[in-house]
Formats: sequence, structure tokens, C-alpha cells
Amino acid sequence: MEFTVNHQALAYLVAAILFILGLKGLTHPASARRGNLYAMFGMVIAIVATLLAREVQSYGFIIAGIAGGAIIGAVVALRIQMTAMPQLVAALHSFVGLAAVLVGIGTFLHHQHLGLLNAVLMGEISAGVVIGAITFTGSVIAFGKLQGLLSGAPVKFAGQHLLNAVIGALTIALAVHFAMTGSLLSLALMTVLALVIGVTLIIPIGGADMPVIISMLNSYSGWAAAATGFTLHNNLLIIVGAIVGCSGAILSFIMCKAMNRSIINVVFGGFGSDSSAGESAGAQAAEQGIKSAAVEDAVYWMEDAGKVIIVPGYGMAVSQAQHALKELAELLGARGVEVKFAIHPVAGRMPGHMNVLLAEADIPYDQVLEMDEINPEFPGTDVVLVVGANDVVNPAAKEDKSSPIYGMPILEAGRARQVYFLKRSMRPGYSGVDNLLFYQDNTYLVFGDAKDTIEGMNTALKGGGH
Amino acid sequence: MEFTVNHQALAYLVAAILFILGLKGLTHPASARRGNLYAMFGMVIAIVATLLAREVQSYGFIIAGIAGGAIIGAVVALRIQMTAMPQLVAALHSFVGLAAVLVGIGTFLHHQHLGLLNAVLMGEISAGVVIGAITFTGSVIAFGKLQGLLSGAPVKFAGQHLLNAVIGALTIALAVHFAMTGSLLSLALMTVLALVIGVTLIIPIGGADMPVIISMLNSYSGWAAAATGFTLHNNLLIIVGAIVGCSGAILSFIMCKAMNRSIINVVFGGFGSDSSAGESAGAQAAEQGIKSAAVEDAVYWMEDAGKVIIVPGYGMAVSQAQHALKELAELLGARGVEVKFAIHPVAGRMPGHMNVLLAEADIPYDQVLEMDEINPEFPGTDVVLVVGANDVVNPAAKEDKSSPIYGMPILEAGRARQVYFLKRSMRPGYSGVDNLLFYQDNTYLVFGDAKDTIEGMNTALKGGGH
Amino acid sequence: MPEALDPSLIALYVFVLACFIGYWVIWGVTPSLHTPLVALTNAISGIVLVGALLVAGDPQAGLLVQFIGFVAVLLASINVFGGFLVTHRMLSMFKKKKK
Amino acid sequence: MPEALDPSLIALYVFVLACFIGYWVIWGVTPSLHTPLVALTNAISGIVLVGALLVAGDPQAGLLVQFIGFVAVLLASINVFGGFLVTHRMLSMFKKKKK
Amino acid sequence: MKIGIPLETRPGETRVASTPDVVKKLVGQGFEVVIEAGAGVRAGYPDADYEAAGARLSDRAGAYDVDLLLKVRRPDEADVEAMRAGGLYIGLLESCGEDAILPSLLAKGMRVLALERMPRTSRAQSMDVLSSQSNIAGYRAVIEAAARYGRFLPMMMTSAGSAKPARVVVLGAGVAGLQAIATARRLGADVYAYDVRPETREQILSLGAKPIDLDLGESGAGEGGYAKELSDEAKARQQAALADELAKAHVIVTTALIPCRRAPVLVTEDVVQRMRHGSVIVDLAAASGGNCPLTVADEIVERHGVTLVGLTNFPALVPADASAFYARNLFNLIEIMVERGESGPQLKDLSADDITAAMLIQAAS
Amino acid sequence: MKIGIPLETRPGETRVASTPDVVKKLVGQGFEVVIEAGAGVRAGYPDADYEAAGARLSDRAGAYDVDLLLKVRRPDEADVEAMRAGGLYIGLLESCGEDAILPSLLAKGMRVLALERMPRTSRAQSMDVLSSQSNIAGYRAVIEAAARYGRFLPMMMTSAGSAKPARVVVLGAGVAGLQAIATARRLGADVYAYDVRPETREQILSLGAKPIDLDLGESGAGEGGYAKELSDEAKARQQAALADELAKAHVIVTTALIPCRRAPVLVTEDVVQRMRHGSVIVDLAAASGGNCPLTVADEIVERHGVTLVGLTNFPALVPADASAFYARNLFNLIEIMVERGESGPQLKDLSADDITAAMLIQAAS
Ligand SMILES: NC(=O)c1ccc[n+]([C@@H]2O[C@H](COP(=O)([O-])OP(=O)(O)OC[C@H]3O[C@@H](n4cnc5c(N)ncnc54)[C@H](OP(=O)(O)O)[C@@H]3O)[C@@H](O)[C@H]2O)c1
Ligand SMILES: NC(=O)c1ccc[n+]([C@@H]2O[C@H](COP(=O)([O-])OP(=O)(O)OC[C@H]3O[C@@H](n4cnc5c(N)ncnc54)[C@H](OP(=O)(O)O)[C@@H]3O)[C@@H](O)[C@H]2O)c1
Ligand SMILES: NC(=O)c1ccc[n+]([C@@H]2O[C@H](COP(=O)([O-])OP(=O)(O)OC[C@H]3O[C@@H](n4cnc5c(N)ncnc54)[C@H](O)[C@@H]3O)[C@@H](O)[C@H]2O)c1
Ligand SMILES: NC(=O)c1ccc[n+]([C@@H]2O[C@H](COP(=O)([O-])OP(=O)(O)OC[C@H]3O[C@@H](n4cnc5c(N)ncnc54)[C@H](O)[C@@H]3O)[C@@H](O)[C@H]2O)c1
Repeated sequence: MEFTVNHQALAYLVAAILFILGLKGLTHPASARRGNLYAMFGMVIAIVATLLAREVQSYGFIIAGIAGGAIIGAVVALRIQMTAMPQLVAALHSFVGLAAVLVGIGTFLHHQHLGLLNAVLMGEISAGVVIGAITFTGSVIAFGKLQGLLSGAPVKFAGQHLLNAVIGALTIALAVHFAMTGSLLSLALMTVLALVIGVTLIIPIGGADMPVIISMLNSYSGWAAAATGFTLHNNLLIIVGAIVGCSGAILSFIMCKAMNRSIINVVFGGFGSDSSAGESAGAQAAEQGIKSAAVEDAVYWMEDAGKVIIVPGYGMAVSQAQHALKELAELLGARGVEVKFAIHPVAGRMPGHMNVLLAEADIPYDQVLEMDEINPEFPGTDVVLVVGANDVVNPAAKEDKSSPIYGMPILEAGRARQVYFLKRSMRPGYSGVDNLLFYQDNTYLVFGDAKDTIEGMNTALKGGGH
Repeated sequence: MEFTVNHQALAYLVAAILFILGLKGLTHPASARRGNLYAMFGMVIAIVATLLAREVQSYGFIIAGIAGGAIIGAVVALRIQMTAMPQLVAALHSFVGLAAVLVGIGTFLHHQHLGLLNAVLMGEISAGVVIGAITFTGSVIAFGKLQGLLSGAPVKFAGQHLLNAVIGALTIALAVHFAMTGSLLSLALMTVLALVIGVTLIIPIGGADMPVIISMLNSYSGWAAAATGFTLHNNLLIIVGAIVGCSGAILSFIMCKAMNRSIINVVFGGFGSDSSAGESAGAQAAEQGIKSAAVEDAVYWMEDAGKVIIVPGYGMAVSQAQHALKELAELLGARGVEVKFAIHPVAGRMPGHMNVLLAEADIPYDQVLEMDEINPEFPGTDVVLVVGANDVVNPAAKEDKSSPIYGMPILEAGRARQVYFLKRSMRPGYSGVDNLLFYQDNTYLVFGDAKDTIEGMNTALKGGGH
Repeated sequence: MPEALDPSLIALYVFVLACFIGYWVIWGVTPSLHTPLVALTNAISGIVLVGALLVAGDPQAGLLVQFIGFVAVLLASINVFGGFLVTHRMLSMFKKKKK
Repeated sequence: MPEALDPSLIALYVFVLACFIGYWVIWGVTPSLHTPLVALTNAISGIVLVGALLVAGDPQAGLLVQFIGFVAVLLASINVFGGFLVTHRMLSMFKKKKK
Repeated sequence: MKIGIPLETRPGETRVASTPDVVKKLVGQGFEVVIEAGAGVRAGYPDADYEAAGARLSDRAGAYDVDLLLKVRRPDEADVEAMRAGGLYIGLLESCGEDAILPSLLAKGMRVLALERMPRTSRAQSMDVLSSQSNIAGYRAVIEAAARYGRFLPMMMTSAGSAKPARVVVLGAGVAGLQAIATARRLGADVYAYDVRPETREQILSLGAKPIDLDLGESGAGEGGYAKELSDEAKARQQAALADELAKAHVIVTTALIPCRRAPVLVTEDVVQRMRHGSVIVDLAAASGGNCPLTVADEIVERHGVTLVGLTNFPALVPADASAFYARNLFNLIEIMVERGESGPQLKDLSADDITAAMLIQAAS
Repeated sequence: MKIGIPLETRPGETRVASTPDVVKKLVGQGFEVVIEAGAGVRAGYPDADYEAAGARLSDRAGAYDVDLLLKVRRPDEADVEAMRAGGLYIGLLESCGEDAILPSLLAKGMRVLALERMPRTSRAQSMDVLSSQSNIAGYRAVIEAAARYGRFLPMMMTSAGSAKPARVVVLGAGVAGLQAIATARRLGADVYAYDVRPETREQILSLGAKPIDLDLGESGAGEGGYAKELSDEAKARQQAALADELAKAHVIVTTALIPCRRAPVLVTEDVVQRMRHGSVIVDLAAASGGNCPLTVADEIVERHGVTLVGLTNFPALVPADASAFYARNLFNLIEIMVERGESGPQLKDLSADDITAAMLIQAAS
């Protein structure tokens, strides 16, 4: 039986469905790996269906290209350090962008050769090439910043936005000219300008925002693929491109929200962030090399931890988070997590401060342990949740002889696998001493009022999402 | 400028987008009315774009049909009692079903006349006609049950499912025959059998499940429209049909979940529900004419009520819901709702039982009022939330001289605009006396452990949905 | 440029994609809006009107067909007009007290 | 049967519907999965490979075009293979302790 | 109709049968109220407040020479002497069955409404002084225990070491027992409770305390919400099964009563010996012989290093609220007893209403 | 090295400077511990327990004739007589500045570690007896108030009427004040609190109580966490501004102290007169003259219908835990004072560590 375009289209449809299911799978941990498999399978179907098409007649270049790509891709992906993932993803993006540019130009030359050019087609080609070029250089810059080849600091200068606007307008003008005349020169110039835009868009963005930018560039690469799909009248490219483009944009938005950043600000390279006044606690933390995390991250690791220890402090009392905390402990307990409360003898502002509040919230006494009992348990603990405590877990008390709290015994929270600090800011506690635990590798700060944060955790634990 | 198929297709695309936005709008109260307008607007565009098409050349029948339909539709819609809405919707469904059948048959005759028939087309016609026919009679039966023309009780007999299966198989066989031969007889027979299926599918379903069935029939009508779209190669019909079909199915599923019913059970006419053992509290209540409601319904009315009074009782103590209740009061308070707690002197099982627990949860004393203070406030209250109380709000104490609690003063919760009862079952309270308030028109029971229910409310109030 | 696809295949593409949209568009609906939502989807499924118009509007098809078309147009428009109006009425009832 | 539509219009239909899907498919993602999700969408956007194959596989197009196609195939496949593998590695790291 | 409120003369009694608030309401309904000078002072209600409420101050004789006499405690012979013949007495008789006072009352032609006979129906709840006073006793018993216990009740982790929460066991989860549970829980103690009536299990849990489950082989639920007496076999089994739980306790509050019977022995001397030095037992059943045989009624004694509180009148230690509740109960009762006549309130037929009928004692005529 | 633990002889004192638990640890570290017979009995620690922990029982003279004397209360002349010359005294001196006892101690060549001079640093927290005993006082003060208040502290809505929650005002939110707030809140009272130090506002809120805000025109925050004395003008303004809040209170617990000064007057006689009959004032500053001028130290008096509790030694009412905390504080202190030598523990140079240096009083050599 001949493999007709109709068969191909059916195969493409199946591939598209698999991609959609794959992406949906990745929204939840339980289905994530299955999702990845779906997507891989979709890709295989798409490639095979394309190779069987009538237009594909010489396989030399193709086999060479795929084989080379497979080897390089596999080696890089397997060798790379986990910590260098963001760079890798940025680099891979740049390839998609460049590939889109090349496909656009190749299609142009091909159709020119066959004499099949028309204005609509050339418009579609321009879109593919321009977006691809922006994706390409943008990703290269992002890669450079992440890899440390370029400074991570935002590069800003007066008139930056004006410059971008002018180059953008020029590019569009050239695209129109190209679509009307098919001038190769316009195509080339337009491509060059688009490459420049990629650079100028990304250099003003600081290191802290890079994750969002990576996701945004991802979205661009999707749009580039969709534009290519229009050029080739290939529905699969259109569907996948649109989905990747759109979901990438949404993802960037979601990430911005989680990081408390304005998306406009991030995408347009530091719009308005010239004033550092409104800088969030998260951004400040990032600058000092302290990691902050979202509520969901903490929940993710707690929900099937073996053991979680909660260290309440004065901040719990201030935010009156004890009732919410009790609920959290119950929710975790219901999932089989062992939850304990570790009470430091001077936590709070009066002797027994924590006991009063935990009793008010009706937390069973056998879950409440004093320092000496619980300290040996920290090393075997998956997550320590520090709820508005500070001094009582500060390793400075043991390590820094000059510290005013030197000599005070502490809760050794830092020895657990992960530590999440729930506090509102980077401010120190009663003693005024900076907390060394913040800088530890396994420590994350979750900013916000402790009660709000814990209620957020409870909501997350109770489901949400579908 | 001529109105080409391309223009029409563009218009259809816009209409489709408006329909999607319209449906999305209806998922949230704030955007619901806007959503309806979007959808209306989409429909206008779709109709105009169709009328402008080249195929439409005689307007007599069309104008007559639309005008008649508009008048009838408008009169019925404006005249109908709010309580009769479900019937009306069922009736309207039957029209869509019948229209789909007619369009299918009409198209067949038309194409037969033009000699354009082929197997694929006839397959598509069969699908449209069969689904349309099922929708038609199914909706008619649903209408009959809701309107009281037919008994609301499920009609069940042995071999019901077998019968359905046999008729279904026959119908499919006829459809295949029709597609291969174009036999008008097969078409007619198939249509008749499909009409029968519509009846046999819906008669075994009880009155309580009717809302789900309406939604399910709605989904069928969507599939019928989509099949018609295939027949006519009309993308708008396909898109809208698929969206309505799919979202209707999902909506049925969501409604089943909210009512704690199994969707299989409902859709396949009482599969397994032959045993009444597992009957839920909700179903039991429905049989006694008591209304039950979902957590979200209560939340919906509380969240922008002016005033909510919470009446705690022994059930609050049993489920230890006081902490959750405090959070609820805070969440409502944050939305500007005035929240008060009404304490009956004998609520609970010891004097001051409620006071102890509310104080434990740190509910401010000025929100806690005793019976004599609060009774005059009930008539001006939007929602009363009765949390595991029973006897203390039972109007039998005032109305029924033979009742053992006659003469006991009560909290006059029943005088508020709406009353939501949070309890686990239909069981009476301490006194063993059935609560007359359950039967009042403005009373709804929300079944479940009080703490779980209130936590559900809190989650709902804190957002969820997107 | 590849040769043209079978139009039924294109229809299938559109159908599948629309099914996904139908799947997602409804999630997260407030229970109180279940009934209006059913009414609205009902009104929208009156889109068969478009099909009915095509049947009723082609004089070539013969009077029988046109009459069948007429009945279909009548029924579908009752549905469209009735459906939207009913939805509107329900939603007005749902308009909550403004503070 | 109506006359055929402009293929670009069909492409537009498909595009618009896919955008809606893209809009919804990602909602509700767990923040911890942000990074793997970016890696996966990246791998998927390697679908330009399909375009590259078409350019590289047509000998009629001339050697220059085929060579351009070859480079595009190479880059896109690095992306596809690298992307999926990296996603897989990240997700394996995310496999949590089973109790 | 004239109502009299005398000064209570039993030793240690600080309560009074009515408060200025309630007197005001009574006067408002047309009653004439006479109060003995100083009757409310110990409860924190000065004579002036009564006068302001509309009562007439009088000497002892005046307060007794009335139609309707409101008292808290059982009258003695002298009191009966002072009463107006043919009047109505409302108060506690504090007796079951044979009683020397009752005949003298009836001999004077008086009718008696004995408050301990109040039926335990929903409607009667607001007139039930046993409930309202037990409630106060339960609260005050725990305050007393806290004041006499040489440690913290709550858990406290401080830089000077940790105090474990006191283990409090409450025996009998009736009105007083439940309030004791609630109060001890409030103070942060680790509270356990036990009752023979099985339905109390859920009630104990509903206050956040831990029920002690014993298998006695029979239920202790009697009539009208009261417990019934257990068989001897079950009693022995109960004592043995409870012993280990009780020996671990630091504070025990016992409230187990069976109407008109000696209180059951729940805390044996052996248990007291096994308790830690400095522990406290508050025996609310002291008046009926005590749930612990070592308890001495009306005294606080130390045995085997354990403090035993045998006070029998805890409500008198919270006189202001105890009197207010008592007065309010009587007011609610009077409301169902009278109808408004032209010349002020009139007594209805007391045997017509099932509440008053159950309480009424009068000479067989 | 020999440690001595005498019986405390001040009237009403029930505490003891060490407990069997701590004695066991001391013995474990190589100390020789001598305890006067009966020293721990009133706190619930029988002699037998001390012996079991490794202490030697002795008479009074034996317990004083030691290298390291651990005491709770200020010694009197007779005690000083009994001490071993050149020994080390650890205990409270209960004095500021001039003091008759100190010269006699120094004259005997003794070195004194005065516990009230403990610096308020994080490291010293676990040795600070002022904190640990204040904490107990705060708790016990509220229990005392509850026992003496003729009504419920918590709100209670019953069929016999409703009791409004008692309005409790705590003055001074230091260690004792905060614990008093916490305890009153636990009991369900409606708690208000006030302190001159502005940072206490958040702390009061953190216990769920309501801060009283006054505008004094100056801050009362002094050094080392203590309050400083206010200007006369501010004092007057404070009294006036507080008066209305206090007059509404049913229970007042005052804890306002300024080191080595007469306690500030916060509750004036006028306020007491305006309070409702039956109200209670517990004045924890009674020993320094009282925050209320009507308070009589060591007595419980009634003035204008209000009960004034002037007890000065609340920790002695919770002797078991108070002694345990005290003993633990001293143990923590001793730990930083000694190093393990070959022949048992050796004293380090006391002026080298800033904690002991601050506390140390010795004859100028
Ligand atoms: N227990 C006693 O008797 C006593 C008496 C006096 C002093 N102290 C001293 O107090 C300290 C106690 O240690 P600790 O760890 O309990 O407290 P801490 O060291 O004072 O730290 C409390 C932390 O809670 C955070 N916080 C405050 N309000 C919050 C809110 N609403 N939500 C979330 N976080 C909030 C603050 O950070 P943000 O501002 O960034 O949110 C602060 O860093 C010790 O230094 C101890 O020596 C104790
Ligand atoms: N206050 C006193 O001193 C005292 C003393 C003795 C008796 N009483 C009597 O007790 C009664 C008190 O009235 P009330 O209204 O408070 O209580 P109630 O009439 O006994 O009703 C309590 C209701 O709570 C529900 N419930 C129990 N557990 C629940 C849970 N976990 N979640 C949700 N609902 C739960 C029960 O219904 P479901 O089983 O369907 O869930 C029950 O109908 C009066 O009749 C009074 O006379 C009072
Ligand atoms: N009007 C009303 O509805 C009303 C009024 C008052 C009380 N009640 C109910 O009546 C019940 C008892 O009330 P009460 O407090 O006056 O009872 P009570 O004072 O007579 O007895 C106290 C408790 O001791 C328990 N007890 C007796 N023997 C025991 C034993 N051997 N071991 C352990 N426990 C033993 C009893 O079960 C009771 O719970 C309660 O459930 C109360 O709610 C109802
Ligand atoms: N090592 C340590 O870190 C440590 C140890 C003990 C106490 N502290 C801190 O020191 C502070 C005071 O402790 P304390 O309880 O021993 O103090 P205290 O006993 O000396 O005084 C009690 C309270 O009375 C207040 N007060 C004084 N004059 C007042 C006035 N005119 N009106 C109202 N209030 C007045 C003081 O501000 C203080 O809060 C607390 O914040 C405590 O946490 C710290």
C-alpha cells in the first residue's frame, strides 16, 4: 500500500495527540515520566511519517544529519552536570532557532528554484526566519550568561527600548519588502537585524530572571516552528509549534508569578526594574546567593517524605500560624509522613511560648519534642520546616566564636536533607545575628507571612490541579 | 467584494473562538454574563456568514423558520417559571436532536438528488442521524419525567442492558448497510431504532440523576452537530459540536462527582444501582424531598453575602471543626462578610461546650453571641451555616406540641434567607426528633464530616480554578 | 507544495483539536453555574442551525428537502433563541447583591 | 459539496485551535516540574526537524539547499535527542523515595 | 404574691437564691420581693443593688414570711418554723427518701418543689440547678487542683528544663466531669477520662481528651441520663482495670455519682499509694462518701504524699456566677408556674405541668 | 569538691536549691554532694531520692561546711556563720547595693556569685533563675486569681444564663507578664496587657492578647532587656491613661518592675474603688512595694470590695517545678565554671568568663 499524504496526515495527527498528552503528563510528578515517553513516541512517529513521504527521496544528508545529531545530543545530555542543565537547555534552544532560520532560507531557495514563490509564502518564510533568528541569538546570549562566559548582571543603557523598537520596525519593513519582491538581500538583512534583536532583548536581563527567559525563548522557538509549518503547509508543525509557543508563554507567566516578578518587566528586558526600590525579598536573596523556593516546592518534597520536622519560632507566634500548622501536620500524617515538632528551649519570647501555642492548636504532646531529644533525629530527616524561627537554628552559635549567640545550643536543622525557612524577609531574629544556615546548600527560603504560607501548603496538599 | 468560502471560513473561525470564550466565561460567576454575550455574538456571526454563502439562495423557508423559531423560543424562554428550567432545557435538546436528524436526512436526499453520494459521506450521515435521534427521544423522555408527565421513578426490568446492546448492534449493522448501499429503508429503520434507544436509555434513570442526564444529552447533541459538520464539511459545526460534546461529557462527570454518583451508573441507566444498600445520604435526602448541596454552592452564596451566622453544635465538637471554622470566619471576614457565631444555651453536651471550643480556636469574643441577642438578627441574614447542630435549630420545639423538645427556645435559623446544614447523615440529634427545618424551602444539607466540609469551603474560598 | 489532503482528514484534525479544547474549557466550573452552563451549551449546540440553513436554502434540492430544512431551521432556531434567553435569565438571577 | 478552502486558512484553523490547547495544557503545573517542562517543550520544538527533513531530502532542490537542510537536520536532531534525554534525566532525579 | 430570699446559713455557704438582675425581672412581673439584709453580700451582690432592683430589705423573719420562699440549701427546723404556713418552698432538699425536715414542712401545710427532682428533659434544662451547679463545680475543681499541685499543669519547654504536662484523669463524664475535662485541657494538661455510660466516649473525644476504655461486661447507663449502680462483680472489675491508669495520674478529679446511693469507690487506697508524691485528688463525690475512701468530706488532707481535696461545696467558691445561674434557673421555673392575673401573677395548677408535677411534694389531702 | 544544699529556712519557702535529678548529674561529674535532711521534702523530693542519687544526708552544719554552697534565698547571719571560710556561695542575694550580709560574707573570705546579676545574654539564658522563677510566678499568679475570683474566667453560655469572660489586664509584659497572659488566655479570659517597652506590643499579640496602647511621650526601654524608670511626668500620664482600662478590669495581674527601684505605681486607689465588687488584683511586685499602693506584702487583703493578693513568693507555691528549674539553672552555671581535673572537677578562673565575672563579688585583695 502506498504511503499517501493522507496516511501521513493521520500519522501526524497521532503524533500531535501524543505531544499534547506528553505535555499534560509533565504537569504532575506522577505522570511526568509517562508524559516524556508519549512525547518521544510522538516524535518517532512524526519522523518516520516524514521520511516515508514522497518528497523525501535522498537519504544521505538526512541519515548523516540525524546520526550526527543523535550522537552529539546523546553525549552532551548524558555527560552534562545536573547543575549545568539551564545552559544546556539554552544551547539547545539556539539550535532550534538556527534550524528554523535555515529551513526558512532553504525553503525560499527551493521554491525560488521551482518558481513557486508567492507573497503569502514569503510572508510566512519571513516570520519563520525572523523568529528563528531572535530565538537563536537570544539563546546564545542566555547560554553565555548562564555558563558564566558573559556577566550575569543586566546590561542596561539609555534608549535601549527605543533602539529595540527601531530595529524591530526596520525588520518588519524589510520583511514586507521581501514578501513583495522576493529580494534575497532583504531576506539576508532582515535575518541579520533579527539576530541583533535577539541580542538586545536578552542582554538587559539579570541572572535571577534567566529561568523565565529560557522558558520565553522556548515559546519563541515554538512560534518559529509554527511559522515554518505555515511555510510548508505542514499541520503537525503548526500544531506543535502553536502548542509549544502558547504553553511556553503561559509557563513563563506562571513562573513569573511564582517568583513574584512582572512578566512585562522580564520579557522586555528590565522595563521599569531600573528602580531597585521595589525589589522583592526573593530577588534580594538571590543576589546574596540564598535560594528561595515556592510553597509548592516545599510541598512537593514533604508530601512523600519519610519524616518531616517542624521547628516553630517566634514568627509562628507573631503570625498565629499554630492552627494552620496543626492542619499541615495532620495532612502530612494522613499521607504517611512522620511529623514531629522540635521545640528549642528559648524559641519565642517567653519560656514555653511554643508549648502554649501548640497546645492551643491541640497538637498532640507526643509529637512535641525538646531539643535534646530531637537533635539526633535531624540527620535522618527529609525535610525540616522552620516556621518563623531563626536564632534557634543558627549554626553561628556553634561555629562563630565572635557571635553574640556563641555557646547557645541549637536545633541542628541544617543536618537534615532539606531545610525550608518560612519567613517574611532576610531580616535576622532577636539576636540580630545573620543566620549562616541560609547559605547552606540544602536550605531554601519561602518568603511570606508564615500563616499564609502554611495555609498555601495545606491547600496544595489537599489537591488543586486536575 | 464577493463573499467567498474563505471569507466564510474566517467568519466561522471567529465564531468558534467566541463560542470557546463564551463557555470559558461561564465557568466563573464574574465572567458568566459576558460569556453568554460572547456566545450570542458568535452565533450571529455564524448565521450571517452562512446566509451570505453562495449555496443559500432561497430565503423564504429560512426567514419563516428563523422568525418562527425566534418568536417561539423567546416567548417560551421569557414565560417559563424558573423552577421549570430543567424541563425547558430538556425540550430544547430534543429540538436539536430532531433538527440533526432532519438535516442528515435532508442532506442525504439532496446529495442523492445531485448524485454526490459516497460511502464516507453516508457514514457521516448515519452518525449524525443516529446520535440526533437518540438525543431527540432521550430528551423527550427526560422532559416527560421532569414535567411530571411520566413517573420520575426509574423504570427497570430484567435484560434491560441486553436489550439495549441488541438494538445498538442492529442500528450499527443498518448504518453499515446504509453506507454501502444508500438504501433509504436502512436509513429509516436505523432512525427508528435510534429513537428507541433514546427511550430505553433514559427510562431507567431516576429523577435525582436528571441534571446529569440533561447534561449528557447535551453532550450527545454536540456530537450530533459534529457529525453533521462532517457531513457538510463544515468546520464550524465540527468545532462547536466537538467542544459541546466533549465539554458536556466532562460537565456530566463533574456533576456526578459533586453529587457523589458514578457516571457509568447514571449514563447506562442504573447500572448496578439495583442494590439500594450503597445509596448515598444525598440520594436518600432527595427521596424525602430534602435538598442537598455541594460545598461550592454554600461557598458561592456565602462569599459575597452581607451577613453569615454560624450555628455550631455538638457535631462541630465531634469533628473538632473549630479551627477550620475560625479560618472560614476569617476568610469570609476578609471579603467583607459580617460573620457571627450564634450559641444556643444547650448546644453540645455540656454547659459552655461551644464556648470552650471556640475559645480554643481563638474566635474573638465579640463575634460570639448568645441566643437572645442573635435571634432578632436571623431575618436579615443571608446565610446561616449550621455546623453539626440539630436540635437547637429545630422549629418543632415551637410548632409541634407533641415533640419532646416542645417548649425549648431555639435559634431561629430558619428565618434567614438560606440555611446550609453541615452533617453526615439524615440522623436526628440528641433528642431523636426529626428536624422540621430540613424540609424548609431555603434549607440545604451538605453531607460529610463537618471539619472536612469546612476545610473544603476554605480551600474553595482561597481560590482554586483558574 | 504537497498535494491536497482529503477534506475529511482536515475535518478530523479540527475535530480532534476541538475535543481537547472541550475537555479543558469546562474544568473548574463553579457548581452553581452547572445549570446555566448546560443551558448555554444547549444554545450553542443549536449551531446545527447552520446545517439546517444550508439544507433549507438551496432551491435546487427540491421542495421536500427544503421543507425538511425548514422544519430543521425552525427547531434549531427555537433552540438558539430560547437557549440564549434562558441562559441570560438564569444568570440575571445569579447576579448577587452588590455591596 | 462546497469548493475547497485556501490551505492557509485551514492552517489558520489548526493554528488557532492548537493555541487554545497550548493555553490550557500547562495550567496547574507543579513548580518543581518547571525545569523539566521547559526541557520537554524544547525537545518537542525540535519538530522543526520535520521541516528540515523535507528541505534536506529533496535532491531536486540543489546541493546548496540540501546542505542547508543537512545543517538544519543536524541541529534539530541534537535538539530532539538531547532534549528528550535531558528531560528523562531530570525526571529520574525527581523520582522520589518510594515507601 | 410575695417572694422571700433569706440569707443562707449553712456553714461555708456563700450563694444566694436570687440576684439583683433576676429580682428586677420578678418585680417587673408583679411579684413583691423581700430579701434578708446581707443575703447576697458574700456572693458579691450588695443589699443596695437589690433595693435598686425593687426588692424590700427585711430581717430574717420578714424574708421567711412569704408565699414563695426561694432557698439554695436545705432548710433546718428553725427555718421551717419561720416559714409562712401554706406557702410554697422552692429549693434543694438534699435528701433521698426518709427525711426529718419534709414532714415538718408538710405539717405546716407547705408545698415543696424539690429541685433535685427536676426531670432531665430538654424543656427543663434551663431550670435544672443540679446541672448549672455541677458545671461550676467541674470548673472550680480543676482550678483547685492546679492551685494545690506543686507543678505546672501545662507542658513547658524552657531553658531551665522541661516540665511534662500533668496527667489528669477525670472519672465520671457527666456535667461536672465534662467541664473539668474542658478546664484541664484549657490549662494544657494531658487529660484522660472515664465514665460507665458508653455514650460519653464520643463526648470526651469532643472535648479533645482521651477516653479510657474498660471492658466491664455491662453498661452503666441508667434512666433519665443518670448512671445506674453496677453489679458487685463489675465494680471489682472496674476498680482493677482503672488502677493502672489512675496510678499514673498526677491529678484525679472524680465526679462519679449515682442518685441516692453511696458514691462508687473508684480510687482505692492502693492506687493512692502508687501515685507520685505531690499528686492531687479532687473528689467531687465527697458529700456522698467520696469516690476515694480516703477522702474526708469538707477537708483537705494529705495521705501517702497525695493531697485529697474533699470540699463538698465548690459552687460556693464561685459564688457570684453560681448564684446568678441558680437565680436564673429559679426564674425560668417560676415562669412556667405562674400566669398573669389581674391582681398580679397567679400560681397555676402545679400538678398540671409535668415538670412541676415531678418536683412537687405536698401533704396527701 | 564538695557541694552543700541546705534546707531553706525563710518563712514560707518551700523550694530547694537542687533536686535528685540534678544531684545525680553533679555526682556523675565527680562532685561530692551533701544535703541537709528534709531539704527537699516540702518540694516533693524525699530524702531517700537524694540518697539514691548519690548525695550524703547530713545535718545543717554539714550542709554549710562545703566548698560550693547552693542556696535559693538570701542567707542570714546564722547561715553565714555556718559557712566554710573561703568557700563559694551561689544564690540570690535579694539586695541592691548596701547590704549587711555581703560584708560578713566577704569578711569570711567567701566569694559570692549573685544570681540576680546574671547578664541577659543568649548564652546565659539557661542559667538565669530570675527568668525561670518569674515564669512560674506568672503562671501561678493567674491560677491564684482564678481561685479567688467569684466568677468564671471563661465565657460560658448555658441554659442557666451566660457568663461573660473575665476581663484580665496584665501590666508589665516581661517573663512573668507574658506567662500570665498565656495562662489567662488559656483559661478563656479576655486578656489585655500593657508594658512600657514598645517591643512588647508584638509579643503580646503573639500570645493572642490585646495590647493597650498609651502615648507616654517617651520609651521605657532600658538596658539589658530591663525597663528604665520613667520621668515623673510620664508616670503621671501613664497612671491617668491606664485608669479607665484598669477600672473595667475584673482581674489585674501586675508584674512591672525596675531593677533596684521601688516598683512603679500603676493601679491607684481610685482605680481600685472603681472596679467591680469581687474583682481580684494579684500584685507580683508586692516585694518591691507593689504596683498598687493598697497591696500588703505577703498578705491577701480586701479593699473596696476588691481582693488584693500580695504574696511575694509565688514560685514557692509550685515548689516541685520551681526547684527543678532552679536546680537546672545552677547546674548549667556550674558547668561553665568548672573543668574536669584529675582529682575531680576544678574551678576555673571566675573572672575570665564574662557570665561569672559579671556575677562575682569578692573582697578586694
Ligand atoms: N524564649 C524566651 O524566653 C526568650 C525571651 C527573650 C528572648 N529570647 C530570644 O528570642 C530568640 C528566639 O528565637 P526564635 O528562633 O524563636 O525567634 P527569632 O530568632 O527572633 O526569629 C524569629 C523569626 O521569625 C520571623 N517572623 C516574624 N514574624 C513572622 C511572620 N509573621 N511570618 C513569618 N516569619 C515571621 C522573623 O523573620 P522575618 O522578619 O524575616 O519574617 C524572625 O527572623 C532567641 O534569640 C532567644 O534568645 C527568648
Ligand atoms: N449543652 C448541654 O449541657 C447538654 C447536655 C446534655 C444534652 N444536651 C442536648 O444536646 C442537644 C444539643 O443540640 P446540638 O444541636 O448541639 O446537637 P444535636 O442536636 O445532638 O445534633 C448534633 C448533630 O451533629 C451531627 N454530627 C455529629 N458528628 C458530626 C460530624 N463529625 N460532622 C458533622 N456533623 C456531625 C449529627 O448529625 P449526623 O449524625 O447526621 O452527622 C447531629 O445531628 C440538645 O438536644 C440538648 O438538649 C445538651
Ligand atoms: N435536661 C437534660 O437534658 C439534662 C440535664 C442534666 C444532665 N443531663 C445529662 O445527664 C447525664 C448525667 O448528668 P450528671 O452530671 O448530673 O450526672 P451525675 O452527677 O449523676 O453523675 C456524674 C457522672 O458519673 C458517672 N458515673 C456513675 N457511676 C460511675 C462509675 N461507677 N464509674 C464511672 N462513672 C460513673 C455518671 O455516668 C455520670 O456521667 C449527662 O449526660 C448530662 O448531659 C441532661
Ligand atoms: N537572657 C536573656 O536573653 C533574657 C533573660 C531574661 C529576660 N530577658 C528579657 O528581658 C525582658 C524583661 O524581663 P523581666 O521579666 O525579667 O523584667 P522585669 O521583671 O524586670 O520587669 C517586668 C516587666 O515590667 C515592665 N515595666 C517596668 N516598668 C513598667 C511600667 N511603669 N509600666 C509598665 N510596665 C513596666 C518591664 O518592661 C518588664 O517587661 C524581657 O523582654 C525578657 O525576655 C532576656
